[in-house]
Amino acid sequence: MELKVRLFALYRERAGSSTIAVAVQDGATVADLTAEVRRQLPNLAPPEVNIVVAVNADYADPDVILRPGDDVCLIPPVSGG
Amino acid sequence: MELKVRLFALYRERAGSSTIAVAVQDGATVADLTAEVRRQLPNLAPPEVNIVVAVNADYADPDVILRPGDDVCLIPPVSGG
Amino acid sequence: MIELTYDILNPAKATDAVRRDTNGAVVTFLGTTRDNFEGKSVLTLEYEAFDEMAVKKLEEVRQEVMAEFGLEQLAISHRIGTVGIGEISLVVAVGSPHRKEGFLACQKAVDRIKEVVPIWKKEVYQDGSRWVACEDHEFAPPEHRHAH
Amino acid sequence: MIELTYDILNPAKATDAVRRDTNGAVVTFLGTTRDNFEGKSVLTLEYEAFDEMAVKKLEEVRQEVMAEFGLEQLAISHRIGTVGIGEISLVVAVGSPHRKEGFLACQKAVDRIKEVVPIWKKEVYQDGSRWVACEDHEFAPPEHRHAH
Repeated sequence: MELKVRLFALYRERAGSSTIAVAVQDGATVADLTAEVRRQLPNLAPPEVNIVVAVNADYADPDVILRPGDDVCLIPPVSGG
Repeated sequence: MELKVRLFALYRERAGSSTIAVAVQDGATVADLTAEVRRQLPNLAPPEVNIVVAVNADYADPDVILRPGDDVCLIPPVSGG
Repeated sequence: MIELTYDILNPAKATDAVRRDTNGAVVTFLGTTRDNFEGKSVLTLEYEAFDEMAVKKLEEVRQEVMAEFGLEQLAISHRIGTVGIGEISLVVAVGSPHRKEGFLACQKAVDRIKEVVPIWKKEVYQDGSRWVACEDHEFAPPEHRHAH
Repeated sequence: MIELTYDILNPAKATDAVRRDTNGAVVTFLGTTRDNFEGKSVLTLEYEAFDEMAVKKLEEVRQEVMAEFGLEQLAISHRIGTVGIGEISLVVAVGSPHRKEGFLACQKAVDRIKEVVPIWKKEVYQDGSRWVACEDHEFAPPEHRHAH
């Protein structure tokens, strides 16, 4: 399946786009997605930095299984306040 | 010497006056003054309550020696805020 | 900024006084008058101050707390006279580069104000009134505390 | 009350929302934008949010902190978009019967907002800009953090 992935702030600027299309197998997890994102955009985040993912506007653990139509967003380290 | 002693809040209401005249010996301390105040106004404060005194707008320890013309005030437990 | 006033307090006066472009945080405490005491309905409050000494002690608290936390902006406004229920009786505002010191300093300033500043609060009820004893130690047995 | 807005924040909106006649204390935190970062002069700041999730997380923080401290009044306003130096980016106001819980709850809410709410701050300098990493853990080595 192909997921539309939204990027914010630092990630949006590094990718040069606010959305990217990411293809993963059916039954893929959040961890599978971030691995694929790193292949597509090797400069998005250094290897030692965990890419945090939100699915349907909530933080998702790496083992969460993705479904077609999920709202998937990559969340750089937050700095509100 | 005779000192004019100012009373506030609870003490003012209990004494029925915002000032009282208190006669103490020359060289008298704050402790001597409060002892004399208790004789004049036995219902001002119960024996177990320490009567706090300010001399010239600052808290004064019991052993402070009073001088003629000192601004002496009795300070009931504070409750600002 | 130190203020002791019969007027209604505007918190923005204190917070604006402590805002600086070099600071990242302003922590503010508003003391507001409560409508009840141990279940008894309070109609209004009267604050009385030994004015000269109160202003002096407020400034001492201000200096003491700024020194303890290494801060330069602290403003205190205390209202006196008749204060209606739910109105603001005290504003303490602290400006600080970082928030942790701001919270600690604001709390310490409020604690010290309630301990050392000669201001007294009288709660007025339908059927009488009561001078409030300070929070931190019992003033006298109930028969004395409720003498009015 | 939760608010995420491009408009200038008015702290009174949050403090008025948490005042109650049954409460004695309102503790407020104002986050203001600083004019420098490690000696470098900041011209302005840009706040970006993942709006839907930010509002949801702000409400979660609000509920979590109210439950932890047994309180019923907590208001949060966060500004987004361009914020000038010295302007208010965050207001957290807590109403509580007693001040101790108010201070603890306000501080906890600010801490949690900075940890979990998807909002990002970009400092703009004369010669570039930088996305600020969160305070509590290093995001990446300097060469990555200063990539912009």
